[in-house]
Amino acid sequence: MTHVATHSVRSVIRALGRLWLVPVTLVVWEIATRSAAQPFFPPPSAILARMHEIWFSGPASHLLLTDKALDDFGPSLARLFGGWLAAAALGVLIGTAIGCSSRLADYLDPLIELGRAVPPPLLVPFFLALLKLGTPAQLATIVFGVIWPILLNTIDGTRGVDRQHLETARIFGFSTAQRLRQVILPAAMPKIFAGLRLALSLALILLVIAEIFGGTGGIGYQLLYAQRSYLYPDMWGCLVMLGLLGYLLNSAFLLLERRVLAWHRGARQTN
Amino acid sequence: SNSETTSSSAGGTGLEKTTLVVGTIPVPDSAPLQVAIDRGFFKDEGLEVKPEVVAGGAVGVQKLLGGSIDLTLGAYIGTFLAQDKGAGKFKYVADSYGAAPGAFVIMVKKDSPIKTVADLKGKKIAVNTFQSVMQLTAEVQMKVAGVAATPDQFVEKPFPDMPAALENGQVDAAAMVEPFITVESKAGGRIITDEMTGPTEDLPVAGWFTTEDTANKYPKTMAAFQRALGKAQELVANDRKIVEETLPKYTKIDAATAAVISLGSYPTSLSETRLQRVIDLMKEYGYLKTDLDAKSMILPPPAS
Amino acid sequence: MLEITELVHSYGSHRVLDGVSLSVAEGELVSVVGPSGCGKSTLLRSIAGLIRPSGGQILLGGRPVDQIPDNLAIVFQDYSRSLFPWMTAANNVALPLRRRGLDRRRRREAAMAALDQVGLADAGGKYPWEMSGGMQQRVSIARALAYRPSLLLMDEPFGSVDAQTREDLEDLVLRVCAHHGMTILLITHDIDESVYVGDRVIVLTRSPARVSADLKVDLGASRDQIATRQLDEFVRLRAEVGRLVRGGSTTATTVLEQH
Amino acid sequence: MLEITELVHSYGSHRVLDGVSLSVAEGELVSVVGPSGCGKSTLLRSIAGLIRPSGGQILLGGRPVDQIPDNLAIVFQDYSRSLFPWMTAANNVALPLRRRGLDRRRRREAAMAALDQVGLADAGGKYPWEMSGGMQQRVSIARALAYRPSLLLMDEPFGSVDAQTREDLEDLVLRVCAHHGMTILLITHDIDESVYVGDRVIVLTRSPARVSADLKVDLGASRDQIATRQLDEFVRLRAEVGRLVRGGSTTATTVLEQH
Amino acid sequence: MNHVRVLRGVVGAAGFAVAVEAVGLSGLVDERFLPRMSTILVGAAGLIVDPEFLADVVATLTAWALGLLLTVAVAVPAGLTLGALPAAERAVRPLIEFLRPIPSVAIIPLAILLFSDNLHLKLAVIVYASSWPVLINAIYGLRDVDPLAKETLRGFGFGPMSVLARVALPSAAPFIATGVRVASGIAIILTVSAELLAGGSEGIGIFITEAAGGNRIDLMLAATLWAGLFGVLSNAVLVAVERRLFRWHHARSEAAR
Ligand SMILES: Nc1ncnc2c1ncn2[C@@H]1O[C@H](COP(=O)(O)OP(=O)(O)OP(=O)(O)O)[C@@H](O)[C@H]1O
Ligand SMILES: Nc1ncnc2c1ncn2[C@@H]1O[C@H](COP(=O)(O)OP(=O)(O)OP(=O)(O)O)[C@@H](O)[C@H]1O
Ligand SMILES: [Mg+2]
Ligand SMILES: [Mg+2]
Repeated sequence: MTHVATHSVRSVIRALGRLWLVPVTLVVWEIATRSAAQPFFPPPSAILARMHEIWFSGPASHLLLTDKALDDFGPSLARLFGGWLAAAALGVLIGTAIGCSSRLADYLDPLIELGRAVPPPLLVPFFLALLKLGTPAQLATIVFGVIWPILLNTIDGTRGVDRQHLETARIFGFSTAQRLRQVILPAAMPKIFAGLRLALSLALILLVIAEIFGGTGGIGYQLLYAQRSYLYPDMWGCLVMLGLLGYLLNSAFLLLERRVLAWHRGARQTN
Repeated sequence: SNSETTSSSAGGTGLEKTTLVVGTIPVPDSAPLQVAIDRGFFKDEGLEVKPEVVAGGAVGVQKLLGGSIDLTLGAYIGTFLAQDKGAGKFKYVADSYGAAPGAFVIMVKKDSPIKTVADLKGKKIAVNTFQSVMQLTAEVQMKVAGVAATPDQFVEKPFPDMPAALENGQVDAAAMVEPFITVESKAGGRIITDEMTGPTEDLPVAGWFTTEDTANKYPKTMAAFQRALGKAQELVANDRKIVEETLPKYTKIDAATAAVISLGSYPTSLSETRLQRVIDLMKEYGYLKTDLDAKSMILPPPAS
Repeated sequence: MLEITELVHSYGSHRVLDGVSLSVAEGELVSVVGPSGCGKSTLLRSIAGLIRPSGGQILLGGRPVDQIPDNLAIVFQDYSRSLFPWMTAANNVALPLRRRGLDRRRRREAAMAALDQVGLADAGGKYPWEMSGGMQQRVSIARALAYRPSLLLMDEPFGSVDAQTREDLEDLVLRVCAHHGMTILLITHDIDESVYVGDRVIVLTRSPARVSADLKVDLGASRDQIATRQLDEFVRLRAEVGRLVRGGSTTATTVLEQH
Repeated sequence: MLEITELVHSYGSHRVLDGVSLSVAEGELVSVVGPSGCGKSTLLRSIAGLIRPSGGQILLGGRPVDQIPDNLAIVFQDYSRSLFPWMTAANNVALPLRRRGLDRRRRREAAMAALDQVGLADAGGKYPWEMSGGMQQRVSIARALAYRPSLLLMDEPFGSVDAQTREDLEDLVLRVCAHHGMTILLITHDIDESVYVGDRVIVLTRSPARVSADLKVDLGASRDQIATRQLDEFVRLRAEVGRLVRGGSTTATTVLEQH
Repeated sequence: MNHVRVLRGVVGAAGFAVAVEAVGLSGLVDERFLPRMSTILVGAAGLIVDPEFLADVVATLTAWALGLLLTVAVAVPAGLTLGALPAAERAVRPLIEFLRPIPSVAIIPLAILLFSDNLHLKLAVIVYASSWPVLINAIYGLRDVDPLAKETLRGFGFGPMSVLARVALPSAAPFIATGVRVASGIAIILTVSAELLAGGSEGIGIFITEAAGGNRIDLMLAATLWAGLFGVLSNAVLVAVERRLFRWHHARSEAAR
């Protein structure tokens, strides 16, 4: 028991050691904003106080979250994950297909390049026009916005599979499914993960855009409302909240990555 | 500021600054500016005016504060809000656009069950910007009809998206301006009410403003701007044809549409009492916390 | 079983195979020797259908090879790049067995048995990058053997193991070949080995490669590391192959023995 | 020059080197043989400072190895991965010469000369992936030789080349070693080779590795592929090393010769 | 070979256009909200001869190109540093992960306050948003470098900087280049977004704002289509550069297909 305790104490200390830059940044930020004394750049203490008021002054039974927090984050996060997962599935699927068939790549390349140069906010109205309801249109916006890094990295990853691995698979007569599942995807996985990680925080951004342009709730809506009302601490509160969410999502993602890519870390380590 | 500041040498007019970057919005509100440019009114005053599109009043405020523009078109409500929240101190230099019948309306789609303003209770209403003149006047009309508006029944939507939002049921009603009123009417949309009737009749909507600092620093330049724009405002106020001709030059509204749309009014002077009406309404509806003084936010026109 | 006629291959303008003809009968083990860079691996890749030769014909079981033949296994020269680093050794060996319709448990058993045969009974749970070069090479041999192909192509399969293990592996291959009736083409640089394991030894010339000799090895079916290597015939053949590899001309006997 | 005492290394809980002690004098060429997977490459990496051993001491020129020593070159066992695919063979060889302060032209000349020595005079413009296994291996040998290190570590450097080339390379290494006074540690699986090139042969035991024998090779300084291999001493040593690698005990003579 | 690829690309794009046109003809979507493909194409063709639009295009492309250059200049060294020093990467990771999800709609208003020059503003938001893919791909690319290749050079006594420059960078370069291509798409989006959200005097985004004010959805889409076409073109250029620079990379993996 004590052993476990010391162990966890040690890991907490190690985690804190990794976060040293956070307090430093906060202090610098506080000093800078206080000395600038601009209403647009409130000091972090004011922002945090405002965030506490809006989201974190709820009952302990709700983990201190206020009803507003539950309203703001619940549906937003659901949309975020929905969009991200759909983009991941589509991006990996299409990316693998394109990576494996240069002919398909030739046909689709211009469309992909065209698509990813189109600002998603411009497309929101058309998704709305096409998909009517709010949520599917928001999902479509997120998927459309975040799929590109996944797609391009998947294409790159599947194209870069060591030729001898593919030859080995062909020699032993792997079926297409096996080849994909056992060879191409694992080999491309490190690159796909880079894409997924990029897409995750991009999904937060797109969520905000989708909420701003299409919906009536969530953090994006809060952000816009605060902007329109010149409520700068509120607006910054939304930004900080987005940053925190991004950090948490990314940390969770890295845990997943550590598991899935354990072999890769082993194979690529140097002493 | 990125506009060049020249000393009194320029043209011998004694202006502190001969180039002004002015934020505009490609809507009928800013027609007088374009007219003044086209007819050389600014040039006559020794001024060069460079119009720059801003995406909305809030952006105008930020660009003023950031120093990338010298003046901007902006709705009174937004500016008052910004000053109230301490974003900065602003001064209106000239009036531009005011309410007129048929120019600001609430619409529903063809087969909507909503018939009267009272039916809007609890319904989703699209406004182009939160806390804007469109929202305030909608709230006023609802109150007149005896129903209370709640903040969360308003949805922010750019005007061009409103017809689609009405069509596919994202919103039940939309507070619209031209040319979208015409577009929606053609598709069978119905006008529930004019937003600018009763307490809001003839309400000032938008004007040209700058920061207090700029106004104090370049008094002669501002006066020159006021004189030039005043001439254009005078022309436009009396002849709708001029607006119809000008619109296609700086917006993508074509001549045919320009000929049929309902325009607001182009007031020829900044009136303290008129602006005070806006402030009072905003206070009544909880938009403002502090007492704003209309007088202090007006740069008096030059003694001619 | 395998019939190659006038095979020609060029990489760009660089001709590598210059009319190679040879044939391998069912169940035969044929060693191929030749100078470094002469085109042995290229020949093997052509047989496996991994590259499309520029000219000539390869018939396998009477049918031209235009795609990857069924029931084929290869031990690549560059073994370290042919193992999947995301799988343990056991899984690397077990994976191809899916095609044999074995269930999970049987695949695992077969993989462990094959690893045991190459002396890696304990290393089944290791990842390739946790193994020494020789161990990786043996995993890839185990993978090929466990698969029980009808045609086995091996490209310098024993280059990275010690002398003792090498002999054990040679005998293992001979046993498996005999027992399961596999046909084997084995590329090697070890002249003794080419004679010891081969039913025939094919010698390729310096690049661009042609067949310079095709020697029958008359050492009987069962071989023994000590006894066989002491036979006069073995010594004679070894010397003969050695001379041929060094670019000498064939003697009268070997010319007679060529088909 | 190189003094290793009681070197111990474990990967995780898996002990690989179990107290290896050996010393190499300046200008000496020491062959290391041992079963596959016993820890030879691990030993070599420790000497090169690429891994930090778990215990024991390595002194190089009297100083402990705690980082990568100067004036060192390595020929890795996995040569194909140690060549840079974005460079031609010539550039691969020339790259380390930057450390020698040579200008571009001189680097290129030295690289071409080294490639010529390993029989790749024509292949300087080829990329590694355009070369056969044996050619890649020779490029990495050329790279190490061109660098003229004072300590050269070679991990099975001749495993992928044909018999003739192998002999040529052995003689090349002997020549270069003698001419430039390099100290060389050469890991090999070829017992004949270990005796032929070595001033001493060190035999390691099965994993975890210890030194089971340290044999002095008394064949004189100049060796000849045909004459030397026919010497009685050569034949005796070869048999001795062979027996040791196969796990036999040392004979009285070798025990005497151990320090 | 090359014109086969172009031909196929044209076929793919044409197929898409035909499909969208068919959807438009079927009456599935209201033409008021999503104009027919043919209308958009005609509009797009008309824009080529519109000198005002051409000036907008020049402004947008200038900002985009400068922004992408700056992004590469900033993010590649940063990515290499973080990739090479895992401890540094761990330390700044909270900051990076905190900053990455901040959307452009929030950044742009702040940038307006900080930059009085429109071009500087655009460059700032472009660099902010497009650096991430380059940075992340650089970090992941460096992790994927074969340790034996690094050890080879270390063995010859090269220091960490040399190993980084001569081994890690070249072998991660193709993946970093993919990051640059992702970034180039994001940069176009951000240029247009900055113009949409912050305004200005010239730019495709300004054109779109104006078209929106006049309810010219067809022109909005036509301009958007042009933005997309520039995306296609810039990508083609980048791919051509990659093919030249990373021939070794493609030759090694492509032969098997
Ligand atoms: N992908 C390629 N592109 C261009 N040339 C190649 C390619 N692969 C091999 N070559 C050339 O073809 C020739 C034969 O190569 P191959 O690998 O078949 O030789 P090998 O007989 O297997 O040699 P080794 O015994 O050294 O492995 C070599 O000269 C090599 O340079
Ligand atoms: N990175 C690693 N992680 C874990 N174990 C390893 C690692 N590298 C090597 N080993 C283990 O260490 C032992 C010795 O490996 P090493 O590569 O030193 O052997 P070797 O003598 O060079 O063998 P070979 O002759 O086959 O190349 C092996 O059992 C191997 O499984
Ligand atoms: Mg070969
Ligand atoms: Mg080894």
